[in-house]
Amino acid sequence: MFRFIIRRLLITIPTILVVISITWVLIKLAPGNFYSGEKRLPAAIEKSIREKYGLDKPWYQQYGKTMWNIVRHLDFGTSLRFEGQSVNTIIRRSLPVSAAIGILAYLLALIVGVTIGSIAALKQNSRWDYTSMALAMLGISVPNFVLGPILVLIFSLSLYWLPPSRWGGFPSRNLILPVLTLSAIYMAYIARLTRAGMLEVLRSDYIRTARAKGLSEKDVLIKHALRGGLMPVISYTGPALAFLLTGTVVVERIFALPGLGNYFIQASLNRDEPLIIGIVAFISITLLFMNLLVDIAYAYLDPRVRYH
Amino acid sequence: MSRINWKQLSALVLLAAMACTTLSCAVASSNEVYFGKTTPPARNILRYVTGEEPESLDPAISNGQPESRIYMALYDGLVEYDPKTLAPIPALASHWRANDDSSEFTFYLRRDGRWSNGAPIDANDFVYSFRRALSKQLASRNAYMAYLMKYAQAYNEGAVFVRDPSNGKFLLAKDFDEHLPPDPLAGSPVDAAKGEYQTTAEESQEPADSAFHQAMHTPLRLTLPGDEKARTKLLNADAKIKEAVTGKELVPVKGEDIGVEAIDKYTLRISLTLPAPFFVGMLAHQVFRIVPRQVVEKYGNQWTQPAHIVTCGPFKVKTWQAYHTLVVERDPMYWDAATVKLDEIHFYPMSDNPTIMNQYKVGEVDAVLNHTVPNAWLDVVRTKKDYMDGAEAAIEFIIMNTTKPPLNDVRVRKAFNMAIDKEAWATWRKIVKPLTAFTPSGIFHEYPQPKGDAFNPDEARRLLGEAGYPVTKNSDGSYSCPKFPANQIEYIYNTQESTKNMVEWMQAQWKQNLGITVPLRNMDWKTFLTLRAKLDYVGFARGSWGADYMDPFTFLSLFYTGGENGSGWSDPKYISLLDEANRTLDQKKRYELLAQAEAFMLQAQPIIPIHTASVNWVKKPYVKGMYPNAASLYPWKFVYIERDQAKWDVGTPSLAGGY
Amino acid sequence: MSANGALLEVRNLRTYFDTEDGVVKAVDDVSFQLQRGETLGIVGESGSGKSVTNLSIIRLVQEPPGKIVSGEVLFKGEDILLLRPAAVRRIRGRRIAMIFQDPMTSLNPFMKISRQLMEMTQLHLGHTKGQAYEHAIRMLETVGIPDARTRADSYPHEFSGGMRQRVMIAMALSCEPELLIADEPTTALDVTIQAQILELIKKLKQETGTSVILITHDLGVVAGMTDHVLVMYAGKIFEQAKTTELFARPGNPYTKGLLRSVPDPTAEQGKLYQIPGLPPDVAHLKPGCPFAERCDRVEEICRREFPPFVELTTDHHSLCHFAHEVYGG
Amino acid sequence: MEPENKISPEMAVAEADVRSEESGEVVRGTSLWRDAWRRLLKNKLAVFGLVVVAIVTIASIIGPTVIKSAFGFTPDYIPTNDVRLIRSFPPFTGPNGEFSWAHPMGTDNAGRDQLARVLQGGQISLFVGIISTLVSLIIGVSYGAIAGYVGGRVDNVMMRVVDVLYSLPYVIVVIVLLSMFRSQTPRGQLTLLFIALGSVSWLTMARIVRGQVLSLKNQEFVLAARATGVSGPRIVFRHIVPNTLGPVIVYATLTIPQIMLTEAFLSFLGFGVQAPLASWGSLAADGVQNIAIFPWQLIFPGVTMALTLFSLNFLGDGLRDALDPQMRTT
Amino acid sequence: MVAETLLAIRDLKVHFKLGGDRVVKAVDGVTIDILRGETLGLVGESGCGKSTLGRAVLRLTEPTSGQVFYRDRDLAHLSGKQLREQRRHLQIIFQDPYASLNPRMTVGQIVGEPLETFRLARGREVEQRVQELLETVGLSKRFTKRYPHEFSGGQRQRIGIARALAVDPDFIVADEPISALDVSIQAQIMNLLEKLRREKNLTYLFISHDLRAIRHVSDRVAVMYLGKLVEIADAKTIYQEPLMPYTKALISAVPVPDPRIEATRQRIMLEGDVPSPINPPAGCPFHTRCPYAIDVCKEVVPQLVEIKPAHFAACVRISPKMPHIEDVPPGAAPGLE
Repeated sequence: MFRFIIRRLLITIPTILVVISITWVLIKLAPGNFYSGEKRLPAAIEKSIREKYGLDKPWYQQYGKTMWNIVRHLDFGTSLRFEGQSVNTIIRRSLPVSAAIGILAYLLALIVGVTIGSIAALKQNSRWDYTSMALAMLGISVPNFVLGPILVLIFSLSLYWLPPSRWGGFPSRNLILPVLTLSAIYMAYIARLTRAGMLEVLRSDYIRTARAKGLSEKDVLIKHALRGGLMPVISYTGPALAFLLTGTVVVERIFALPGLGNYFIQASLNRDEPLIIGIVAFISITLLFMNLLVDIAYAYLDPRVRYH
Repeated sequence: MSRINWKQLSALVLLAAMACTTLSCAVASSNEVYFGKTTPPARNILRYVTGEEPESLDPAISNGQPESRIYMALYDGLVEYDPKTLAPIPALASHWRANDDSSEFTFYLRRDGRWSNGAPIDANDFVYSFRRALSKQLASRNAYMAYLMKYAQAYNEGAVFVRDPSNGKFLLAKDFDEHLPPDPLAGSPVDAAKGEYQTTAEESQEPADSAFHQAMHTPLRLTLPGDEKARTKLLNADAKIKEAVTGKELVPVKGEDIGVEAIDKYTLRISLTLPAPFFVGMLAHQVFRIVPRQVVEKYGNQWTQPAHIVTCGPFKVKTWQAYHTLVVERDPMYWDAATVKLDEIHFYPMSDNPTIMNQYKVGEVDAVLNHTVPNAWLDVVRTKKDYMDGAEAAIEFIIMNTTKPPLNDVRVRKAFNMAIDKEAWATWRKIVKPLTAFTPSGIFHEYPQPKGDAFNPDEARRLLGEAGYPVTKNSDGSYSCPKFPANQIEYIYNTQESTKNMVEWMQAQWKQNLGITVPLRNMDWKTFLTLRAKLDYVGFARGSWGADYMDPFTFLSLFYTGGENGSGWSDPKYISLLDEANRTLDQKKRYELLAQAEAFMLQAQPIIPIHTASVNWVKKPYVKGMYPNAASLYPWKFVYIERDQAKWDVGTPSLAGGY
Repeated sequence: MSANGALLEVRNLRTYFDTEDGVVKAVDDVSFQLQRGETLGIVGESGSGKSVTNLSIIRLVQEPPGKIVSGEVLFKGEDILLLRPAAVRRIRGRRIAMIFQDPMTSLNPFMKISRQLMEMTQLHLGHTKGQAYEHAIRMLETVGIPDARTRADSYPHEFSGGMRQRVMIAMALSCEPELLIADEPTTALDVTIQAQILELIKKLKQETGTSVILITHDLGVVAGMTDHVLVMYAGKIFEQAKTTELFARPGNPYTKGLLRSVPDPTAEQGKLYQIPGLPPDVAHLKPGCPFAERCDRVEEICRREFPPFVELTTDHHSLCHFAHEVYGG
Repeated sequence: MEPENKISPEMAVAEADVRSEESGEVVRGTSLWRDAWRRLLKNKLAVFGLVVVAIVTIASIIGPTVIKSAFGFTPDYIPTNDVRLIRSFPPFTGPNGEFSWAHPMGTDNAGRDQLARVLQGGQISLFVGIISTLVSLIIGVSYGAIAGYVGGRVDNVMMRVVDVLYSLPYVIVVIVLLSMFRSQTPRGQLTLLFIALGSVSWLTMARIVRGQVLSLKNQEFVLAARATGVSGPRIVFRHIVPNTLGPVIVYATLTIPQIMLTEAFLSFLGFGVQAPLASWGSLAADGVQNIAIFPWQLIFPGVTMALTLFSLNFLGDGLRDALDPQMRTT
Repeated sequence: MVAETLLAIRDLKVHFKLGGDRVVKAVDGVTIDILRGETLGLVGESGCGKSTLGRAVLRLTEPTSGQVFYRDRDLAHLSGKQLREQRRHLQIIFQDPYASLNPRMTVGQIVGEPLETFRLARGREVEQRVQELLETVGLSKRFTKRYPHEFSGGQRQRIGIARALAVDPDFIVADEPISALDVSIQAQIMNLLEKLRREKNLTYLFISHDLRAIRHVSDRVAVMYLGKLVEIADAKTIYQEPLMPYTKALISAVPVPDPRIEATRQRIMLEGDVPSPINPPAGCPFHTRCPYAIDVCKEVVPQLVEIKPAHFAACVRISPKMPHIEDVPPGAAPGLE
């Protein structure tokens, strides 16, 4: 297990460097600069700016410097758009926001999704099953940029119960709507995955054994079926959580949250090279790390995998 | 297998839809005087939405509007904008004098100016800040705003003087350039200008006539590019200069050469290259606001971090949470602290208009930035008493690529211009004024704005025919122009809801009046800017511009280029007309010359004017001291929360009268 | 207690499955009884209804699509089919225990062996954790798991197939049930392991006096293990007899064919007898004898009329129009 | 002797079946597809989905033409000659607030008929969804199948590539793609959009297929194919890939909504379909802006889109069940 | 009668690398000749490597070392293309009638594919040939358009056989072809295979764990244990007079469908399970369970020795002079002398 983790971590490093390199190339290929504006800058000022940020150097020097700083010092440099703000600081500042929303949304999705999915599986082909699956599909079919504003319309603009947007710290009432909006689709996916996983497990021989033992349906479900039935959800958790943690652009935008996703989309549109690279690197590290974590969790939860 | 009654499902969907309908109708039909809640905040705080996240708190760095509003809270300059008219009003300079032709200004600073750390402000702070803003190392995107100051551009560009080592004399510009406008300061040497200033009693001591001042009044020196490659190229192109430069010494232009001088602690003199009557008006711009030398030098680019920052405006930084809130609080050190009424301002960076409006409606913010009310909401919001609109010093237009067919033919350009019914457009857009010229209507009152071609579809079709693209009328009354290569042109614009409505509208007009469907193409802002700047498009591109300062030249200067304006159009005649206007001291005459230039440009039609924009935002009635002025800039010290409901603003506050 | 003192009496049991193809009569009018201490073999090919019969006895048929349509399952005179679910659960595992075919999948892969065993006694005998653990170890030792104490905390996948089946047996016998239903307990195992497991069941049965229902398709297993045999085909009991009697004088053509089609390693080899054709589609049974299509002594009446359940001796019945002829010939 | 007795016992099976076939007593589907179709029709939800998708598709295709001939306006018709008409009218409302059949879904901000726009949006959305899903299907299935089948180091490298692509900044990829390959025509733009969307959505598909292939490639029928000398590519695409159909279909039906949503998000950023064309996503994104004032601008495209995706999901689930050959064995 | 050797397997090894240093020696040095026209039964318990051996012979699993000679060509070292050519002559039938047929292909496609691969037929010929093949294995020729799921296990197995026969092979590996079938169907398939062998002069390697079936179909039987062959003899001999203790136990464990015999039969009960092939015991692989094991067995790897004419066994405790282990004095290992 330990060797497995080490090996995976070692593979992760070149992967991330490749991601960073491709991102770097993409940014160089994308038209426009962080400083371009409606009125074209005088050539001399443009030149000064390029000199100031080292953009006048040959590409290999720029690339080399970027990579060296990252490899050597884990330093992604300073944002171009936000003068004097280091990328590391920006990530450190915005991550908690995205993480709070993301983790809460995922927890909510997990609790509701697993409950709905289990009920649907237990009462397969009943009214319960159809209703919950219809709800789940609704969750998948309604885009979050529609769901969010509808929730805002109902709970903020009509009922004046909850603030319509903005970050209010943790915990606060401001979290409720974005978390609901964000979790809807994950809830739906988890419900479906749980249902499918549970159905498969419920058909398995060992559940029959558990019933033959005389266990009640509740015990059969909780003690015997749930663990196996949740395995698909576990493997889904890795990428889902990574994306949730690192922010979802739409929700952060609708609710004006100072999260990583918001930064990322703005950085992309602003061609803020160090910031883009920093966030991309962070996202890919998180993604790969989460996947590793899920594999470890998988191994922990499934003894059959653990000893391989 | 399925025993579900799928009627239940459809019922579910319908129910959801109906719930939405009812709720939203309930919201829309609310019959209130104001848009949303009008409970004033508990504390004496203004919560204002600034737009995009500020790039930096350093006033020299950013050229954005959101930042400029924040800088107005944090930094003072020599002058401040009048909250209604935007004319310069005294700030750190209590008063000022100009010489006869408005090419040299002397500012008398107030003696009680202080930094937020208590240090006094004096003239040297200005000298330092101006030099810093213009330095190549800072690479400020605003530096061009200060180019009027003598040698400022040369310094900013890293140029060099040419000095004869034998006699120490500098080569002069006039010897090498016949078209050079006359040098106003050199024409009035200091010796001959005794009594240049009418000193008041307070300033009884005549400021010493320094060597620097003398130097400012010597003829303009020749400057050459500091970059060797560029210089060699230039020298090779001009044998005369090359010969003159040979054997001479190249002296880099230094910050000390810029035409700004601290005569004494509280007197500042600024010398310009050209006469510029509007110069004082420009001085309220962020690039002229001052920064604290000690702090900047100590912390480098980290000096704006909340832990280090020292400011000089009515407010100082309290906390700063990026993409969330910048809290500024009243600065007791501020010289005019007595006027400041708010305890704090919370600047919220938000950019999604409906989100902002929602926030406003529920009363979580008190005022929002310009252009926030979505077009479709106007029907509802415009009837409310907290809706602000007014003339704006900004225009919307279409740029055409004049270098590529078919739009390299002026007849075609004119035809497309005449095919748009701008009156109808303005009626639909509700809050804008139709425009046929390149300067906004109703902003520069004495300016004899020329008129461009009016809506004339018949003439448009005739012109197109003349250019070789005959327009034929179909049996159903519509038109078609089969020869026109509509598929090879495009109309590029950046992604924005209101812009999308506009380009669709224009497309419909052209289709209706010319029978030509121009493909639309939207793209992200930076891509759009790049394509337009590189003329990497065929056809039309969106254009818009808001005034940097209150003079028509801020608009006309967009084409004061060698063609790097998105259209590829440039004409020496236009440039010389503008030059001549800027040399002219008489304001009326100057305006006439500017108008001539504008008319000349409109004849060439590199652009299609669309409208003069309008200020368009909302503020709660209890927010007083904010006015819908032409640039949506607010000197925050005049803003306050009025708790007496009787004194609330009911409707747009008047821009006339005092404040 | 039922009148004749049988431990289990099944009367006219019918279990049907509702499938896309129609109603599958998996168990159709099955009756038999099991005496205390006896071993009953149920033989049949796949789809003959032997497993469903036994799942029906402890009401473990998945519902839907399955449904016990009618019948009685008298366990010591009490009809299990009429009990409340909680009461059935008290019988399951406690008084009637089951072992399933595939030991690889019948144990919960996520749970330690010890916990799976402890669950039984904690649930039914009210054991404390400690008691249950000790009991589990004892049971594992009983079924011949070496190093039971150290291996009890392993997970099922760490055990071989034979060991897992031993665990299953240990689990089934934990509460000393009165009836053990072993559903193809050795099919997935190798011969040498099969021999071990069968020997173990025999031994434990002798020690505890538990009655056993042994479901299998292997006539060899039945021959060695059982006192009575039921032969099932297409959801019906085709023949029932004492084991020795059945092998010596089968009274049904199907049984006869089945016996002849198994190669006997001890006998001289010739061409193997084969029952032609395929087992019938239970969802679409034609009138008449379900075996008629494959039967080598089929006559007109077989295709037309459903055969009677003929009593050959008091202990020997056969579902055939010509039972006597087959029995005699 | 009866003629049956002449048949050798080996042939008896065949004979029995032939007999039953001739007597017409055993009715069995002759093809997997027909069988699947039959079972699909038994699934009410799937049929509901199928009907809705069919109705929406047909309406989208012919709707705009019908409206044009009935009322004379097209989805992009802005009545610029009468500014009074350039307003967002509620459903069934005429210019003076009277009842009118002209705009059953009302009009948008520019006075364009919403019904026509929703239908035309349907053309685009369904087209974008289906074509991009196909693109992602083709790339993802081939890639995943090859990685899974070849295995070993190749698999490792190919999966690392997927990891890398997963982490790439999607927005920037699209910006670069769309700016490097420009096209003036709306159709060219649309094609680019398909490529952009498809090329980023195949990753998960590739992973799913790879997983499936890994478990399938040691199945006996694959060994059998190898044993009969079938070449590698043929084994992959003829034997293995068709058997990944179940999960692939389910994921594909989940991909369609995702792609439609991504397209809407791209429109939201300015990379989507070009105005005045619209997709459901862009219509909904526009409508959301005015939800509090002109709710019909969101409700009609939103509900149509949700209903269609809803139905597609049911259809996908139904297809999966219907096409799963194992469902047959009881 | 000296029969011709069709397939000569020489010291064939198949080792699978697991993670780390662990190696599964699934097949560990197997040498045997398969004679033309015979059915060689290969019997052993699960995990003994018999299926791997069958697949390695056809190179469906890559052998680690060793040779497989067919018509003087070493199959184990042929290139991909040459190997595919040879596949014409060597075929396989699988255990699981559900997993061995591609559920997405029709019977016609399944059976016709080898014909097309080897260009043995074209166009309508394929169809015709497929129909012939189906009839050969006792299926209706009308079945060509049907899919595997429409068939029962026995019918599917017939389809599998038809596919193997399509290329007209010399040699077929029958890998547990009857294990998954019902009792009544097993007999049908065994009879069919026997009939085909007679008619088409086929040679079988018949792999099974079912000793009764092996006994019935085989001419010779090879017993495998933990990757090694431990006994080879003709079918009748091996049942009546097994020499190797493992074979004895194996045969005694088979239940006999006769209650009278069962009631009286003495069984040799083996202790425990087959050891894991990952770390097989040193010396004789069977020593851990062998009732006759002595210390020598833990060290010496016994070789297959012709104990009796045409009867090979691998046990150090017996020798041609002392073939019956019961007669060997305790502690003696005559095989070593």
